[in-house]
Formats: sequence, structure tokens, C-alpha cells
Amino acid sequence: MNCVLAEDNILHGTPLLRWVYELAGLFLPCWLSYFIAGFVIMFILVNAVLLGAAVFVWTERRLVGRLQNRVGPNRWGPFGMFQPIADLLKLIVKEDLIPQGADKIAFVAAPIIMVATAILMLAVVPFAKNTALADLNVGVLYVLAVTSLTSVAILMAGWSSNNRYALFGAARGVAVLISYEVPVVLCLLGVVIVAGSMSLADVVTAQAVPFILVQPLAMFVFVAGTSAELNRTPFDVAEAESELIAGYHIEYSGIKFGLIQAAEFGGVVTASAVIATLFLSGWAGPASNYIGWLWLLIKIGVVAFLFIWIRATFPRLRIDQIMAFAWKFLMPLSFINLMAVSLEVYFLRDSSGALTTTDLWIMTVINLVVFAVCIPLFGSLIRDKVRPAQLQPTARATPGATVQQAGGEVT
Amino acid sequence: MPIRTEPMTVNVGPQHPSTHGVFRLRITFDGEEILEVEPVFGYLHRGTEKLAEERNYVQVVTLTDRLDYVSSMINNQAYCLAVEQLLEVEPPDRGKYLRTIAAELQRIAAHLMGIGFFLQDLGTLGTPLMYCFRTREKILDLFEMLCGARITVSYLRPGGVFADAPEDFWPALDRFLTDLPGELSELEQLILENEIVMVRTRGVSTLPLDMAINSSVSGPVLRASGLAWDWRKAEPYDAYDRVEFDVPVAQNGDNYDRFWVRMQELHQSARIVRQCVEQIEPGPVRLDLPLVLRPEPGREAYGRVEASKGELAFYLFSDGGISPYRCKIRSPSLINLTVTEHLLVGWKLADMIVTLGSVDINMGEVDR
Amino acid sequence: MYGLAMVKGLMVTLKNLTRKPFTVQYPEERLTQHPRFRGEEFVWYEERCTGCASCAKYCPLGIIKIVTSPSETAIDQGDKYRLEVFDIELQRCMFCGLCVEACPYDALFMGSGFEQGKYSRKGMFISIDQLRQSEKHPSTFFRPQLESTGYNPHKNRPLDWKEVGRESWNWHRQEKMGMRLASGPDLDNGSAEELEPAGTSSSDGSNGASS
Amino acid sequence: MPFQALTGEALADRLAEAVPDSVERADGDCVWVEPSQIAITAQFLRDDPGLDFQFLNAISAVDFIDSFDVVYHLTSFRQQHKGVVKARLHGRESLSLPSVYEVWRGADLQEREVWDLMGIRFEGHPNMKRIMLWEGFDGHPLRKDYL
Amino acid sequence: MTGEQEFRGIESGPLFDRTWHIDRVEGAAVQGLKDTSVEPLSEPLIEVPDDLKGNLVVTSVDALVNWGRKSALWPVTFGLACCAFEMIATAMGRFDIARFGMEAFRASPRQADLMIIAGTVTWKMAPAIQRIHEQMAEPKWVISMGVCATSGGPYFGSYSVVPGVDHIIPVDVYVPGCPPRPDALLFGVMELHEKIKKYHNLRPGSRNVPGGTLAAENP
Repeated sequence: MNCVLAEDNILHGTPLLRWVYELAGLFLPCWLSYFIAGFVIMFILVNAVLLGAAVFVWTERRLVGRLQNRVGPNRWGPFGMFQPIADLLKLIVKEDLIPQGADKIAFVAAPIIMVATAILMLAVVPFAKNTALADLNVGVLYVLAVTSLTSVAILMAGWSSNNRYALFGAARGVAVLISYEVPVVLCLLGVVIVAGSMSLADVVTAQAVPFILVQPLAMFVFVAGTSAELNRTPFDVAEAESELIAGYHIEYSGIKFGLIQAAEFGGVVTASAVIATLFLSGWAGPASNYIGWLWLLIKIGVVAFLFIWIRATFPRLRIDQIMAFAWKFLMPLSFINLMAVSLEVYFLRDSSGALTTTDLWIMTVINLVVFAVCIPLFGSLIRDKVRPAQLQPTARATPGATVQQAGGEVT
Repeated sequence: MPIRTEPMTVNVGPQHPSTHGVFRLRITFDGEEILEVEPVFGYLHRGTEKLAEERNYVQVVTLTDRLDYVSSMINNQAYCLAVEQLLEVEPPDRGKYLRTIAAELQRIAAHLMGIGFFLQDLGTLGTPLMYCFRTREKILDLFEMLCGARITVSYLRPGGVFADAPEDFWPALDRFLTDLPGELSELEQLILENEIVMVRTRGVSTLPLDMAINSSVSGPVLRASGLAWDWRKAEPYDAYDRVEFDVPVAQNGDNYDRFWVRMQELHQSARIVRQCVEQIEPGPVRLDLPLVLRPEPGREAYGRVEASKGELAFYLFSDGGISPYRCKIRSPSLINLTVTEHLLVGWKLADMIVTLGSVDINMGEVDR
Repeated sequence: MYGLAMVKGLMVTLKNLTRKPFTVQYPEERLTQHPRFRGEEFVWYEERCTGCASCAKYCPLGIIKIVTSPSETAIDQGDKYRLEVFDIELQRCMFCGLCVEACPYDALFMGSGFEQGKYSRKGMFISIDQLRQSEKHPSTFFRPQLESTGYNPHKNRPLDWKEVGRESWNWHRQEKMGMRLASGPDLDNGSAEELEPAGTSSSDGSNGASS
Repeated sequence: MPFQALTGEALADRLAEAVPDSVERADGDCVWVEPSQIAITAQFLRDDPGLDFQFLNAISAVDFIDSFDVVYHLTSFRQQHKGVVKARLHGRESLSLPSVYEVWRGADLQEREVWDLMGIRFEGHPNMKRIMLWEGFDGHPLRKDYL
Repeated sequence: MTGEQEFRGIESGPLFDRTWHIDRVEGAAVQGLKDTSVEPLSEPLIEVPDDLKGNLVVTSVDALVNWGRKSALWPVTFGLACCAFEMIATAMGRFDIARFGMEAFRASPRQADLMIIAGTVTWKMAPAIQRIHEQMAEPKWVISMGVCATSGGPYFGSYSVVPGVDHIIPVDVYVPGCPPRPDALLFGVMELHEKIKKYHNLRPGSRNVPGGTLAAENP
């Protein structure tokens, strides 16, 4: 038997799948080899994400430790590297509680859906030239579709737990996810317009100049939006340990909690990969034909470090302020970005609709100016929106401010 | 057309990461907004006042350590002042200075805790808290030199302090005072003008001054509402009449101002310690009082200090025996909570946590 | 405004990233406590102790249990005591040091160690045998005579009972002669065995606190 | 103007003028007020511009076996003085005293505490729940007869 | 009842007037616990008979599982009193409990393995502590930190203080001190590690011990 992947198959552009499919097709029926090819892809994906999550957990705990001027986990294994393994081992053998009054099906399904979304997102990211595990021609759309699944999972988790804090967390989480989806989609539109394709592989090749320079505003909005969707500080209201104890996953224990954590940290890794691909030109770099994957890894690391750094530094916003930030700050910014990019592309493109590197540089200059104008402008506009009232400035300690002086102030 | 929503009553505490111990609130929420609040106390009520009636005057010092366990020195001070009022004695000068130094160091440590946990409640991943603790550990090392313990110090005694500072204390204190401004400025850079902190705390849970006074609120919370009242100025005890310091006052009485006042007081405390180090002279540190004290019967005393949380006072009544006949503790943390309902109602769940942090309560003192 | 303060904050954490950690890695590295540190143990010199139970009376919790018997060696001066039991309840002790403050003969010292985790509450008391046998690294808490010698219990050798007192050891020997010291340069080592316990009087050290 | 303590006599003079029959006796430290008059007295103490006791420092209660003293420590920020007012309750059973909650909100938790630990009820206080101990606790532990 | 309250569906009267019955029920629970918890519970001791001490064998799977458990002991965020500050100090930069993988303080008891009773346990708090302990998923451990939790300590004999948390929940390791230094707590944690290493996990009843049983006896 000789199986050949049809031209119109959505995964035709994925070499690994095609090779495995054709290789297995030599010995097995086509349906089975298609299944095996898919399984191989999934196997790699799941392991990559889980391993990525484990590495990220270790890195985060060590780095946060150092940012806080302490050591971090260093006792189990070299540099404490076995720490995530120990965590996982312990969570697997820990008692798995399902609270009374919980909706069992939703309660069990929620963490699985969370992990699934984190894993699926990585599928379309090209690791190097022609090495996306699934090179979809609608890659960008797929990323958006998959990330919005998380909101369903969070709602399921929070609602099924039969716990008021969990419900609070779920309501917050869903509100945040839905709000931030909008500016994220809008700034992805800008990326798609410049790249001229929805396939992530094409987005990478279109970045003769990295899009962080071409569309700084889009990058800013996208990173802010992603960190909100990932529930990371300063937008981590869904978990909000100091307020909601653990938010939507308050009732989860054992391996289910482990899955939620894996999804959370794996999500950061995959989101970093998507950001690196969309804005930092993915695997492209010197000698990218040979070490494209290394470039991608480095870029993922940089973005992940940014996430860790921000998490270790900032406090959390309140839910209404997060909403205001999304709708009153990020939304207009993403619209401006979309308008600017559309107009630029309209005037700069040649007859075939393509953009040259020079065009990109021109756009860079214009968009940087837009960025520099818009952020302070909208910053000052939002200032009065998120703060309820204009207040007197706080007084400085006046030298010699004595009791006698202030005695008259009593009303 | 507003949507009708179901109110939901939630128990916050006694075990909740941000109730600063075992405080409990019953809250009716409408969505995230707080409609009604009922604070529930007593989860750390240990009967200190009763136990104090069974111990002699010096032994009670060990109980006062455990009231507001982040400012033990100041608790000791309030109690010792009360006993000294009963006995009508005054400690020697060096003792007074050592007390002042210890109390001000403790105030720095306590305010750092207040600030650190306030920021923790704001949702930082512990970074400012870690920096606060880093400075606090150095203060605790100094305490270990003075009295051999980190938290439950029992350093002060009626009539002075139990022992002079060891010789290596002074260079260590000097080093600490040299490092302190740098560490504080780091903390200020990190968080004092951070936009997120501003947005989260300015204008939130304001406490008007007349309400603050009528509700017997004291300490930084009162000063944040606009009254420059500090018992160290009004009724100077120990060495406070010999040092210069300012009383930081803020205007708005919101969460940010309470936090800001504490930040400013750190500098003032350091200033007081520096002056004490300059002024202190050799001499005895403790009056030669008997181990078992017997004040005259029928006397009463109201020993009052400006503690880190507010006005801390011990009301002692003596019947001539070896233990206080009545030892009432006027605890600032409890009385500052009188305004809980006013501060919380109408704000959101997230603000509630932050407001509790900014009032800076300590359950050991609230429940005693 | 405009996020500049946030950037400043980010710079602070970044600066700390490059700093040496503040951490003392406990089991391998240890903080050195000050000589005055009140550890979670006690150092007791039987030779110095007269069994007066001042410590037990002064203990706020009444957790020092002392049982003595008359040594019948100095009846004229009101008799001296031999120690039968000197137990300290570790499970209730708050290590405030008031017992050390109360001891008129410098027989009781705070210890300097603190590693006392136990699996069972039964084992949580310090018995007279443990006090006798333990290595004596007295804390200088409330003992100015030790502090002035620069003694550091965490670094220096264990101290003998003759070296720790406020007074010269000769004074103390004379004071204690009545009860025949168990050891000393000019005393027979075996003399302790010669004494026979005659009638055991008990003085439980609990005061009002435990009522 | 240095901070000073008002003597009981001075307080008693002012009180006797404004609220007749309120003063029981006075000495150098404090003034004893007729218990039933305490709320009215408090109102006067707070509102009189010469006394101006806006700040209630503490409410303490002392058990003297046959009687109870309730002690009010007061401060005026404007007039820079402090004063002590006491009310003596006789007997041990079903003691009560008018609440000063309406005058000083700061009395809220303190009066609840006195009720919980000493067993003195405050009439007019909206929320006389136990504050430190649980409902169903037998007795009031700070009384001298509670062992 | 104002129109606003009616609109929002709030019952009449202030909240504290509507919670009397809850207070009474909770008070009765506290009083009931106080009346019944007169004896300490048995301690989950591991006692290995002398003749087996030489050849104590834990299977490799057990060793692996035990290693995982001891290396990732997540404490529940739970501080009661003074000791809580030393517990927090242990988690902070100077002592850094993160080195043991324990900085993941879980606020939700479901996700925690270790409960550090840091401070005085009052009778009013006791039912809450019991409930948190029940909410924790097996396997779980308890460290009684400080003498207040161990025996009531300075507050022993007070009308409102539990004379030892082992009257209401079983305790694995006692750390004396008032409060214990952070290093002393770390020492207690390492003792707990030693204890965890001895568990035998594969038999039914997951807290069996090779060559011995969990001794159940009163101290």
C-alpha cells in the first residue's frame, strides 16, 4: 500500500506528519497510518508541553528566588532540577478528592480541557523551517480558537466545585478572558495584514523586520492580553491567592491540581512560543536553516523571563480596573494599530500586494512614533477612568509638624 | 435598568491567607461588591488579662511580648511604664535611651511587616515582603544581641532594661543604620509610586477624620486621616522628649495614605535611633528594684505608648499584692477595627483585603 | 506616571537578581547566634545549685520541678539540699530566662542550642540526668561575668562550673562547703556517695500560674 | 500648651454645673459619675467646648467583688488634656449601664468586650454579642469569682 | 427595609442580628469539642522493633514515592499567632524554605500536604483547625510549632486555650520554642523528612511502615 496525503488535506504542509504517514503507509492501511502519524505528533506535543512546563516551573521558582534575593529550590537534584519531578510524583500519589456536591463530570473534565488547550496551541508553532507539527493555513485563527477554550474550562472548574470562592474566581477568569480576547484578536489582525497569511510559518517568513519593531503597539497589547489570559500578575484575579485563596481551582487536589498547574505553566511556555513566532520572528535568525529551533528557544526564554520578571515585581489590579484596562486602553490602542497598519499597507504595497523590507522599515518608523504618542496619551486618559476621584495630593512630612499645630484641624 | 442579583454571604476567615492571622468576617456580597460586614473576633483570645492577674509584675512582661507579636519591645515598654507609674519610679537615663532605641527599632520592624503584608495583599508575589523581611532580620539580629531572642524579647523590665547592650551591639547598630536608608529607598523605588499600587489604593476606603476620632482610631490610621497626633509628642515618655522627630500626616485617609504614613515613619524612627545613639551616656540601666514588686494598694496607672498600631495602654490596678489586681490592655488593633464596617461596605472583595492590610491589625493584640 | 515607576520597580528586582542571595542555607551553613542567645535548652551546674528553688518560684509558668532532700550537712545554717529531681518541661517552656535571672548562685544558665524537634510529646522534658550529662555551653544571657570574658558558647569549649560564677570559685566553695562538694581540687571525688539521703522533702515549683 | 491631666475635682465642678446629680464623688485622679447618668454625662463631656473630650481612649472594668468600676479614659486633642471618669456599679448580678455608643463610636467593641469578659450589659448598644468567647460559654472569665 | 435593600434582596435588620443562630450553632460546636477533647489523641509514631532495625528495607518504589513526598511538602498557609511570623520568616530570604521545595504555600488545604500549627490554638479556633485538617488530602502531616500549639505553653491553664493541639488532631513532629527560631523549624521539617522516608506505601492502608506499625498510644 502506498498512502499519499491529499493536496487538499489541511495538514499537507506538515512534513513530519506526511513523512510518518507515508512511511507507515508502506506497511499499514492508510487509516491506521494516518492515526499513527497523528499520534506521533500528539506524543511529541504532549511531552514537549509537559517538559516545557516542568522546566518552566523550575526556572520560575529559581528565578523568582533570585529576584527576591534568595536561593530557591536547590536541594533535590543538581541545582534543584528534580523539584518539578518530585512535585509531579507527589501530586500523582496524593489523594484525589472530589467534593460532595460537585458536578463530577465537569469537575473531572475541566483540568483535562485546560491541559489540552495548552498543548494544542503549540501544534501550529513552527520550530524551524518547515517543522511545525501542524502547519495549518489558518494557524492564527486556530490559536485564537484554542485559547478561548480555556474560559470554558475555567468556568467548568469554578462552577462544578460547589464553592463560593471558586465561583468568584471562575466569574472573574471568564470575564477577563472574554474581554482580553477582543484586543488580542484586533492586534493579530494587524499581524495578518502585514504577513499576508494566516499560517504561522508564513508569518515567520514575512518578518524580514521582526514585528516587534514593525508593530510595537500590537506587541504591547498582545503581551498584556496574553498575560491576562494566562492569569499572570498583574492580571491574576482568577486565582488571586490573597483574595480568593486559590480561585477556581480551590477544590482541586492531587493529579487534577497537577494538571491545572501543568496547563498554567505549560500555557506560559506555549504562549511565549506564539509571541516569539508572531513578533520576534520565530525561528529566523543567523544560520536559521540549521539552528532555527535554538533561536526559537532563546526567544521563548526571553519572553518567559519577561513574564517571570513582571510576576515577581507587580501587584495585582482589581477586576474592574482590569476590565477598564482592556476596554478603555488596550481596545483603542489595538484599533489605532489596526488602522495605522492597514493604511500603511494600502499605500506601501506594490502591485502584487507584497511588501519589501524597505517598506517594513518605513512602517517601523511610523509605528514607533505612533507607539510613543499613543501610550502616554491613553495613559493619561485612562488615569482618570480607573481612579474614581481626583484627590488632594498626599502631604509630605512637614518638618516640625507638631501636635499643637494639628490640634486645630479637628472638626 | 439594573439587573437584580442575589446577595451571597461568604465567610472570610478564620483561615484565609490575608486576614492577618485568624480574623473572620461574615460578608454579604452583591457580585464583588460588599453590602454588609460583620467582623467576628476571638479566634486568638488567650485570656492574657486573666493570666496577668495570676503572675507577678515582672512575669507579666513575658505575656506582653505575645500581644502584638511584631512589636514586643513596644508592648514591654507600655507595660513597664504602667508599672513604673504604680511604683512612682523612673528608670535611669541609659535605661531610658536603651528602651527608646529598642522601641524604635521594633517600630521599624513592625511597620515593615505592615507594609510588606499590605503589599502582599495587593497581590505581589512576596517580593516587597521579602525585602521587608530582609531588613527585619537585621533588626532581629540586633534584638538577639540585646536580649537573646528574636520575637518574644522580654527585654524591658519595670525600672529599666534587664541588661546593658553588649559591646558588639553598637557597631552592629551603626552598620544597620548606615544600610537602612539604602534598603528603604530600594523599597520605595520598588513600590511607593508604582502605578498599580496607586490605582488600587488611592481613594479607596477613605476614613474621614471626624469619624476616625469618634471611633477612637489611633496611630498611623488616625494620622493618615489628617490629625498629627502622636503620644510620643503629646506625652513624651522615656527619651522621646530629648529627640527630634516629625509626625508624618496625610490628608485623605485612604489605603494609600495609611501605607504612605508608615513608610515615612520608618525614616523618622531611624532618625530617633540615630539621635539616641549620639546622646546615650554610660550609666546604670536598671533601678535596683526587688524581684517581686509590691506597689501600694489602691493605686492605678494608665501606661500609654504610641505603639506601631496606635495607642497601646495598660490600665493597671494594684491591691498591694505581688500581681496586678486588674490588667486591662487597651489594644489599638482591636479599637482600630471599630471602623471595619465603614471602611469595607461599598467596596469590592479585592479592596477589602487591601484595606485590612492597610489598617495593619495584629490578631494577638485584637483578641489578646 | 505613565508606567515609569513600574519600570523603576522592574529595575529594582533586576538589581536584586544580580546580588548574592541573602540566604543562609541552614543545615550546611549556620547562622551564628549571639552569645546572649537564649537557646531551647538549659545549662545547669549541679555543683553550684543549692536547691533553693528560686528558679521554680520565679518561673511564670511553674514548669520547673525540683525535689530535694536535706543533705544534713549544715544543720546550723538551716541545712543545705541535695537535688533529687530537677525537671524542666520543654513542652511548655517559653525560654524567657526569668529562672536564670532569679538564680542567686549562677547555677542555671540558658543553653545555646535550639535543635529540639521531637516525634512525641512524651519526650519533651529536660530531666536532671540530661542536665547533668549535657555538654555545658552556657549562654551569656543575664550573666555579665561570662560576657565580660568574651565567651562564645557557639565557638568556645564547654565551661566548667568553676569558671561560670559571678564570684571567685573559692567564695563559692566556702559557701557550699556545708553540703560537701562532689568535686573540686581539694575534695575527694567519691564523697558524694558517702552522703545518704535521709528523708525526702519535695518542693514543687509551681506557683499561682498553674492554679 | 502642654498636655495635662484634668483632676477629678475640676471635672466634677464642670459636670455638677451642667448635669445635676451626676457626680458621686471626685478625687485628684478621677470623678465618679452616677451610673444611670453616664450617657448624658458623656454627651456633655464630648460637646462642651471647654472639656471637648472627643476621643475615648479606653473603657475598662474592674471587679471589686461587691462592686464594679467602669473606667473611661478620655482625651481632648484641641484642649490638650485628658481625664478619667468612673462609674461604680454595686452588686454582682444583672449589671447594666447606659451605653455611650451613640456618643463615641469607639465604645462599640470595648463595650462588647466588657460585656463578654466582665458581664456588664450596656443598655442601648445595638450589638451585645459576645466578642471574644463563643456563644454558650459559661460565665464571664475576668470576674474574680471565675476560676 | 429600604428600596435599595429590597431590590437587592437583603433581609431586614443588620447582619449581626441575623447571625445569632449561626453563632449559637458554632458556639455549641466549640463547647462540644471542648467538653469531649480531654485526652490527647494518639501520635502517629513509627516504631520499628529492635530486631528489624538492622535490615530496614523500603522497596525502591516506596523510596521513590517517599522521596517525592518529602521533596515537595507543600504547607498550608495557616498562621495563628506569634509562631506564624517565624514560620513566614522561614519562608523568607534569610532561611528560604524554598530550598526544600516548600515555598509553594497553598492557601487551599486541598492542595497542601503539611499543616504547620503556628501559634496558640484556642477552643474557638479548634473546630476550624479540625476542619482544615479534614479538608487536606491524604497523605498529610502536622507539625506543632512552638510550645503554645504543643501544650498551651505560656497560656496553659487559660480558659480559652487548648492544652495542646494533639487534643484535636494528630501531630507528627513537635518543635519546642516560643517561638522556635526559623532554623529550629527547618530542623523539625527535616525530622519530618526522615519520618516520611520510612513509610510503606504499597500495602493497603497507605501509612504502613516496614517491619512495624504505627503505634497508637497515649503519651
